[in-house]
Amino acid sequence: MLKYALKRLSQSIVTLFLVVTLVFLLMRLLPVEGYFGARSDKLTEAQRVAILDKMGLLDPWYVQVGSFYKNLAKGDLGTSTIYRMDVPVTEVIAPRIPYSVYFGLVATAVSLLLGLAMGVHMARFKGRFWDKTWTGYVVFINAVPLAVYLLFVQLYASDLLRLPILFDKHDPKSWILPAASMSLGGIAGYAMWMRRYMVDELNKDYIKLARAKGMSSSAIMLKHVMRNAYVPMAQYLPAAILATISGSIYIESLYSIPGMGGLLVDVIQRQDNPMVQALVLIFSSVGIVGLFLGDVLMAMVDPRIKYEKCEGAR
Amino acid sequence: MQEMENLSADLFTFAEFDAESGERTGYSDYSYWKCTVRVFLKNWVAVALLVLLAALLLFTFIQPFLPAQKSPTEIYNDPATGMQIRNLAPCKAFWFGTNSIGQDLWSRIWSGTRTSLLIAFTVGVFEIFMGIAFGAAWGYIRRLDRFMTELYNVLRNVPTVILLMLLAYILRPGFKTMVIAMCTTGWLGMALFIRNQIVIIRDREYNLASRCLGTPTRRIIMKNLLPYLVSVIMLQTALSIPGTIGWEVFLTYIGIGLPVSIPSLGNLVNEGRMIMMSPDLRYQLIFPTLVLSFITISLYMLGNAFSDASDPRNHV
Amino acid sequence: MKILTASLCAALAIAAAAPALAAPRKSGDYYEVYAGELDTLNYLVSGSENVHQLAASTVDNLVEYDKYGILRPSLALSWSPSKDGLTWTFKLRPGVKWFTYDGQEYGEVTAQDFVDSAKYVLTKANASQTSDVLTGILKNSEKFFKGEITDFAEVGVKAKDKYTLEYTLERNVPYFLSMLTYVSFMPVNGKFLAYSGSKFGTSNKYLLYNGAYLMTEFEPQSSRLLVKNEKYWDADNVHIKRQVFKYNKEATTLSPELFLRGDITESVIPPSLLDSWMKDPVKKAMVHPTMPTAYSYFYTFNFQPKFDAQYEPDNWKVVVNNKAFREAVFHGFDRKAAMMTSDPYNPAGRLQNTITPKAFAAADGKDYATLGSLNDFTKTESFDKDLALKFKAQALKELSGKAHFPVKIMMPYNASMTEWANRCQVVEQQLENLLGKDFVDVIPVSFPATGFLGATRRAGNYAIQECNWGPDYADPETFTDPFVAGANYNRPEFATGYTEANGKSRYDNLVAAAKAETTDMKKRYNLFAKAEAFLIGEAFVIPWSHGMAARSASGGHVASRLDYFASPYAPFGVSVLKFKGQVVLDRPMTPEQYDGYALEWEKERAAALRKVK
Amino acid sequence: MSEPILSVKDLVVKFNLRGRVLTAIRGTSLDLHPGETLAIVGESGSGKSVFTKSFIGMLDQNGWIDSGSIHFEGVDIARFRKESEWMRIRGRKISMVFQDPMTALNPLRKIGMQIQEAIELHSGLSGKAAAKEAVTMLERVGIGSPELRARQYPHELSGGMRQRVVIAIAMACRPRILICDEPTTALDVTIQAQILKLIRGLQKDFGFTAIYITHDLGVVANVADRVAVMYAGKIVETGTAEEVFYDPQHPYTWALLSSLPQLGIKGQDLYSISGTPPNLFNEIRGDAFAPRNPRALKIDFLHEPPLFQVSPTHNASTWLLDPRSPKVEPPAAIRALKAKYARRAS
Repeated sequence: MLKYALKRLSQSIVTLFLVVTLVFLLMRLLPVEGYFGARSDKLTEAQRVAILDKMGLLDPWYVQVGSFYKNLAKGDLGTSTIYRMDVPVTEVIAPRIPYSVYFGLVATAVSLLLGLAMGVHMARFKGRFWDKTWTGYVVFINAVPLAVYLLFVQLYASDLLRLPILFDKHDPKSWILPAASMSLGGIAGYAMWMRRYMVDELNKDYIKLARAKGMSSSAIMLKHVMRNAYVPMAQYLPAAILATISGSIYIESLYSIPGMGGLLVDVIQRQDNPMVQALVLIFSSVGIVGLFLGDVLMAMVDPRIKYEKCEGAR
Repeated sequence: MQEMENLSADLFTFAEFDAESGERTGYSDYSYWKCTVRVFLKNWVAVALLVLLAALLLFTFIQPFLPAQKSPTEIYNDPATGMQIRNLAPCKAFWFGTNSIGQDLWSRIWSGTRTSLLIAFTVGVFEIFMGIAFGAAWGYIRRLDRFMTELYNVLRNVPTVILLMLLAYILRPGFKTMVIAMCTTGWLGMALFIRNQIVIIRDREYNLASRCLGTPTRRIIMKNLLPYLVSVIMLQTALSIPGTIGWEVFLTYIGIGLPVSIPSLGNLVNEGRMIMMSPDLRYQLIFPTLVLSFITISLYMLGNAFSDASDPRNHV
Repeated sequence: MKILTASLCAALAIAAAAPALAAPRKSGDYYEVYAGELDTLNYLVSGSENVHQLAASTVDNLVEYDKYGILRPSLALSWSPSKDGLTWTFKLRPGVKWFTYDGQEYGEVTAQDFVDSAKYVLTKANASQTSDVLTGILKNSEKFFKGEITDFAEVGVKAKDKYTLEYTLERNVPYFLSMLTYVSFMPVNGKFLAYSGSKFGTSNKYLLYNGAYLMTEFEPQSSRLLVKNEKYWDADNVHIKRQVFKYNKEATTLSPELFLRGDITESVIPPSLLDSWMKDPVKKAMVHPTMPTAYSYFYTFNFQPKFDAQYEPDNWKVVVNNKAFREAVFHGFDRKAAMMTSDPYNPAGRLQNTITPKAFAAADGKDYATLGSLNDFTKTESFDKDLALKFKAQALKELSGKAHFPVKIMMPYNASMTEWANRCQVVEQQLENLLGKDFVDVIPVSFPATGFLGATRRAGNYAIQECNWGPDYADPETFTDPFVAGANYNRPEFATGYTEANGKSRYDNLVAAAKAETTDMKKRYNLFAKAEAFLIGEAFVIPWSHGMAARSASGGHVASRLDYFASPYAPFGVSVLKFKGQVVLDRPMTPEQYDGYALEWEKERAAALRKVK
Repeated sequence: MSEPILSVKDLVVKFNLRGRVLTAIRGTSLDLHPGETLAIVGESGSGKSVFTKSFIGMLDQNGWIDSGSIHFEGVDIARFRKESEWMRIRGRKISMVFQDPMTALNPLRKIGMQIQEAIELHSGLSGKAAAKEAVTMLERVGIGSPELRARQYPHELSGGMRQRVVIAIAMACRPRILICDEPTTALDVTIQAQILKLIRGLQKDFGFTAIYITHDLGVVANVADRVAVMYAGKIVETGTAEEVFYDPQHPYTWALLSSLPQLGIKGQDLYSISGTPPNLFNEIRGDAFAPRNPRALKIDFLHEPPLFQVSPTHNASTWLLDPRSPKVEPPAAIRALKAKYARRAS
């Protein structure tokens, strides 16, 4: 196990290094115009040079890459250049993490709970009324653009339920709508996958044997089908949870939640290189850790999988 | 028994044996595609959606040639005042009303659907090509696996938003940029999917047998593997089209979509979003959203219905 | 279906809520939902208007504009220039204190604070985006910035004693006082600056306040709170106790609704929404236009085209040098139709016929825009169908054989600005319909918001483009900057047939002559007016419109409970962003009220101006 | 002869496949006697599995018993509609062993648990007692170190071992009838014999009645007291193993036996039945085997043959047994069999 984990870890670090370097270089391809901000029009040439120099953009690219990794080794992610000028990147990101973690966890918990229940319900009544009803919900969520239905939820739910329209950390009532909106998509997603895995399992031979030995349908669902259907879900779960934590662009911007969602888009738009690099580092690590945890979790819940077999691609 | 006694003696003579007829009574009328179509046709919801979708597609493309159609980009002025006919609710002259500068929403929606579908199809075709080429090589040629997997891991972990935005900055926003940007990122998923499918069936007995007989790799991929994959590929493509449209809406939302002067579903939905606070203007959001949702739902349902139908296990 | 039912419910809910919203939620406080976050609080470095707005509320300048746009003392009690106009001495108001964010006294505002601030701005490593305001004005400042001299004592800013500040200028700058209202001339406490180091301005705790408000809370991307500083030297004139800002990325989409619910004090009503507000009598009573600003918008002809071959730059070079062609477009451009995309209810009110806006400057009681031949343009609308067609015929005749038609006119726009994109479509259609598709072929081309100007105007990558310019100081000279040789607008120095004996273009010579006149303001202004009239008369540019009040980035209409006429008015600097004197009304201002106040204000202003004379 | 333990009368089972109705069992009768071992043979698709599944109510969701009766312990279980009714029979009175032991066990649950589950369901034991019983069961089906095995997962066991586990599960409640659906097809030849021996041993100890479903005549010869030959959803011939093997009457039985390699005559091509079984979607007229029978009579295409009794235990449904039919000689291989039997009998 340890050997396997170490091997996976070293692989992940190589991947991470390649990703961050690639993004670093890509960012250097952006037009310099983006670094001058609102007053770019009136700047003199000398000012332009001074601004680029302060951002360290005048060095050859390999020097820039080198100093980035040198600082990174010292644990220094640099300071934001545009988004929050001169503020250390970690200071910009750190206060946002709790919000994202909180909403991410709540949303994941709610969507898992309701989504799995819905998926089980659908598989149980496959082809019948409830299956069709919930399928309708899943299709609706997938078909109507996120940007549209979330706005509707925000406007009318806040009005009908007398809830605040914007998030305010001091007002517990204002936590409800964003967490609920964040779960809507997750519920549909989990329900759909759960249903599919359940149906797959239902067609397997061991279900026949379980029936032949006289188990009731509900006992079979509970003790065999559901348990087994969770296994393929387990693999994607950590990544999915981490993805939720890294935030939902739409919801956080709709409700003004100061989380991580949309931060990446913001800083790319503003061409704040150190922020972009730090976020890519974080998001990629999170993604890679998620995959890793997924594999480990899968190996833990599925006795058929030996750690040795996990290596390589999926 | 009574009856039996009355049978004519002639019946108790040998019949002519026809070896063919023995085959005929069996399952020999089975044809994969015929059966797929038959099973598919049984699903009336899917058939209805297919007909509606086909009608919509057809209509999208013939709409500009129909009589009494307005231009999607022309700004209509009131002949009396010379002012733009802005934000006019649906009426006889403008079936879906006009937008904030007096353009005809009806023709804009169809023109937008055309644009969006064109992007989605182009990207979809590209994804299939790249996905199959890379996915098949990746899955079948073991030596490539390590390299491709690492490449995949790296590319997958570069946030898609970064690639898309970067391309949008380097190139100008527009149809070409949109297609290029989505092609660069979209095929990865398809390639991985194909690769996984191929790994699953690669070592099945009939393929091992083929390999033992010395069949070239390319031929095995083309003849043994791909036909099996047709149905899953169709499903992926059907799902990739709404996916691409979804990305288009998202890109428009973060400000790097198509320019407003080119109507597209993403643009129309985004424009509509801004005014959805106003109930009397909401038609500007509802119409494009309906079209968009319909396309998504029907492709999604059709993809699933087709993959069900093409699954040999569902054939008799 | 869901959407339909939802919208029905919403309609009912809004209808039910309508009577309740007129009542103010918390009278006296100001609430805003904003989308543009502060990237820094460092007012000495940032060029962003969001930051300037904050600085205007929290840090005072030597002088400030009052609500009629008249300069009056602020941190300086009095000032006097030397005879040659090169040395200015300021006597500071004693006893003004620096405060920390939580209201603790930190120290006194002294003359040295202005020296420290200038040094900070002019230090290259700080990469100030506003250092150009000082360089070229303060003596030796440019040399110091470039590192040619290292002793800051040689730069023209000195603290004679604790309350006496002296600026020495590079050249005679008649408008120097007006420049002092800009952020680069704000003071900074040297001790605090040294203590903060690179953290200065990174949060509300790393900032000192000597202005009307203290920023007591600042949570980026979430909220900020400005509270009135009760110990402010001019506290009596500060009426709003708190400014509460909530961040929302979709602020423009949400704020009309939030305003209706009474959650915020003011909301821009974007053009796309305006119709539906105007149709509803309750809402209509809340919408009024915003105050005009001195920002100037105009369309320029590019004389050094560097665009893609597919848009035929060589052909463009030929036609743009033909005056009749330019005139055809100049008179063929329906400015009102174009303005409809921004302000459909009062498009004519937004138009201006000169580059320099009306009421920006005056010589001897005469508005600058009416001086000399500039008055001809001010009086007449440039859009004239018959003239346009006449010039078209002339251009066709003159250019036959030299250029081919239709002329491709490449017109870039910023893809993220819906109104601009719409406008390009309107302009395209209008020009092509009027002048004929056989004559012009307008091709709108979209570019992404990031690096927009770098890719288009600055690179010469356009044929005709909508451009704008905001004044840097209160003198018409500021409006010549975009057009003189070396500027990167439309480069009229490349126009053929306008070069004079000294090798310079006629316009450059006209401007140089005006700049040289620093004592007789009337003469100076007349000379600038002559240069501007030349620019317009030769149809190098098409003047179009003025901007609208700072706090409303787009469109020309707001629903608001603020009284604009109570706050400082200024064409330049940050005074206009101040909340000093501002009040929050009990009810949204009605259009009738607005018109009434506007008339009253104009009368009072005229009287005030006369009094200053 | 004793009273039958299970009696099937004119059973018709139909399926609904995507809108079309398929008749899988076309009115078949069968008596099962206590303690005997019956083998049902036939090609794949002949309906053997469906036939036996209808005894424990495990037809797929789209299938149903259209008419006919199945009497078991005095009840017509063909009338059962509710799951709870079946619960009293399934696993407890009639159990089933499946073809593929590789997939018949839940891969994610320990073996002991899977047996224990069955025990808890029917025997009233629970918890530790049931677990202990499970270990006993494992031992009983010939698995060494049963305590260790009980804690293992299916993938850790070989195919033969797994089949033993499946049998242990089926036997857990001492059923009266055990249906073995091709229990050895998926196993190695060496293991096959062990499993058959195991079932026979268990049968001796527990005294249940066994039904084997198989297309492997070798298995039949090994274990069966009685044989039923099934073709196209109908039993065409029943009899004791000896009767069916050495004196087959139905042309289909002939064909089936002729295709056994060990019966082939040296120098002759191996016999194989031409054609394919009929499509059960179509209406079948006359003898279903007629189109594939080179010596079919004209009547075979028109009328369904009745059941002719050859001996008290031997029935066959073929017109050849009608006195009016011409005398038809069975194929050479069958004649050789008969001769062998006659020699042995004398």
